Amino acid sequence: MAIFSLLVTANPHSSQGQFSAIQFAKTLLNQGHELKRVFFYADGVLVASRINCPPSDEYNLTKTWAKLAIQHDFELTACVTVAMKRGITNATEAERNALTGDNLDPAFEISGLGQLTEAMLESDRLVTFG
Amino acid sequence: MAIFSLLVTANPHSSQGQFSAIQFAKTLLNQGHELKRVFFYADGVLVASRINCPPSDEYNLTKTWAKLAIQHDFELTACVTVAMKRGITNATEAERNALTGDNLDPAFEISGLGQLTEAMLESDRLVTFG
Amino acid sequence: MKTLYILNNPQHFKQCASAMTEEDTLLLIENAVLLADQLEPRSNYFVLEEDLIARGLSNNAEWQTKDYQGFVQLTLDCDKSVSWL
Amino acid sequence: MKTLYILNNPQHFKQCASAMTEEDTLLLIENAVLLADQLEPRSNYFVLEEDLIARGLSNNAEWQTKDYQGFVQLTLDCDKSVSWL
Amino acid sequence: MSQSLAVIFNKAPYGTQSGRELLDIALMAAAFDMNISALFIDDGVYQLLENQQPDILNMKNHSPTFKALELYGIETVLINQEDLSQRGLSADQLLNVADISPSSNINQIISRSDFVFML
Amino acid sequence: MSQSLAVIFNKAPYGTQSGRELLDIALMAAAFDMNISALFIDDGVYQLLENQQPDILNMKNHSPTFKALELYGIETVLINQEDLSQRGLSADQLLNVADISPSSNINQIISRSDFVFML
Repeated sequence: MAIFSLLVTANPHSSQGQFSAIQFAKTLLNQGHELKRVFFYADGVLVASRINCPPSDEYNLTKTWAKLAIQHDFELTACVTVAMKRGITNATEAERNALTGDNLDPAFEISGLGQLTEAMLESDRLVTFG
Repeated sequence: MAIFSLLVTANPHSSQGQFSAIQFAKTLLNQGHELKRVFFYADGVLVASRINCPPSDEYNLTKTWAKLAIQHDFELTACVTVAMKRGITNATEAERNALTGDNLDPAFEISGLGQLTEAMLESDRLVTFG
Repeated sequence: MKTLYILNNPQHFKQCASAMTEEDTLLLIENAVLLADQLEPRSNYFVLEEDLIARGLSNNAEWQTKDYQGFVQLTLDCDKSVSWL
Repeated sequence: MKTLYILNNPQHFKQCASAMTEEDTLLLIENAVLLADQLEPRSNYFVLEEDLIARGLSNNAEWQTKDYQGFVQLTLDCDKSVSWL
Repeated sequence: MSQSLAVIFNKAPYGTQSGRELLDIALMAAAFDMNISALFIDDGVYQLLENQQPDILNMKNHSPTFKALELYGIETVLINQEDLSQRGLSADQLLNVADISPSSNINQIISRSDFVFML
Repeated sequence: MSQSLAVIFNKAPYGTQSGRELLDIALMAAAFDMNISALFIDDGVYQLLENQQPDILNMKNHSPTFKALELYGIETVLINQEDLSQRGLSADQLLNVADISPSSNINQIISRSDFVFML
């Protein structure tokens, strides 16, 4: 059994990459492999907002990642620099930057790019979805 | 002198279209033309978040649109359906959808696609930036 | 109807050009300005000067240029504009 | 190093293919599965079945298919994967 | 005379999700009594394939909504003949909502419309 | 032996803003003592043009940051020869940070690296 990490850079709202990444994650977990971390970068971080509100008959990517991560105990990490730029922030960062509000889903965390490098070095396979 | 409206669908974080649209808006206003409305659609609505926080040495597109609109009295309208899907919401819509937070910049408003059609019919020129 | 075609994606040039008639005008903006080094100039083809300068390409193009003032004027000189995405 | 190339954008096929060696594998996913109707199949080329089905193209391809289970296995059979964006 | 709008679908579905959002513009404009044409060119011809099943990847299938075009009074729905045959597709693989038309005809509609949108 | 990473710049600057974010990955990985190669191919060769002035459109000029590559110990910085000449560009128009290299060499580095990123 292998340890995977994923790098997800796909825009959740206008491309397919996040759907593909979720399908890939579910499949590898079903096969008994381990998922260490999903690192969100570039427009991929947009999925980490808890106030994303798709029409009720459409899939909620944010909630799906959250549920899957809790169920299988892996990390959902959004890169802080690109997240802040894109209006994705937690309460701590919001306060530090004097922003009036925050929107990070509690299943996600914001951290530095070092978490991507660590995932690369500590996983058997890293697969990118862009 | 002519009346313009703009349709802006470009992702503010990963493409150039919003920069182009602002430059176009500034130029037409300098020439004495009128700007009626900028309608944001698709990933274009992402610019309407007041908690977008680019690095301090980078241009803040949200604040630039806001300042320009107040100075020249034109409307910044984000399409409600595509905005909600992308996690852009005001207090009213947040409450209606039981969301824990809102992020719409006060210079922007959320409204229906009818505002685009109205802009088309009531302007001399409509120019799209995608 | 005299149409201004605004192209920002170099990969869509062929699509866009094939929809144009002879009375139409083409303006290359954003990354599509890169095409000005690779394609033959034409009398109804223009390239946006600020986007050339932004990319360090200001001296290369043999194409006719328009600045943003000219861009606004083109949208008025034509009956409508089509942003080819 | 035996590499799995994962291609999701049909417009980048040529770029991607020219970086590949003979021991490498190509998997078409997302909109790149459209290429399976237009290009010759090869022994080291695969197309993702779920993406064909999603688009109503399941009966067309002469290419070898992989489902998601096969996709995960390919990433393990190769030494690394490159998502060509 | 009412204003006319052409919406041009030129991208395949699902890889980019612009199809659905472009369709919504057409339906809204139709409600304003604009004269609408829906044009399918290049990889946009894949939007009209029958038997799409994106639900197996948890994506919403928006192709049935193309059947609503007629309901909304949108009668000009054209698919580019050359682009179809270049992709090895034939009429019987398509939803029965569009007429097959040569480029020249489609280009004329683009030229004559007051507004033209792509996404 | 330390792990190796190749980052491939294949898009022109500003139209898409991926260049800067890809560069940040390379600089971070260098800080982790990974063995980095920065490769410029296709329209990515425009990333290295001198005299970029995106500030006239209020965009940040990230091209000076490419000069930081050496500072971070990234010594393998290659630009594709064929892609340069196909675009009518010559070495004296470029920032002095990259070596001009044939495709075969660049492909070998992609093949040998433990990780390869594009954006």
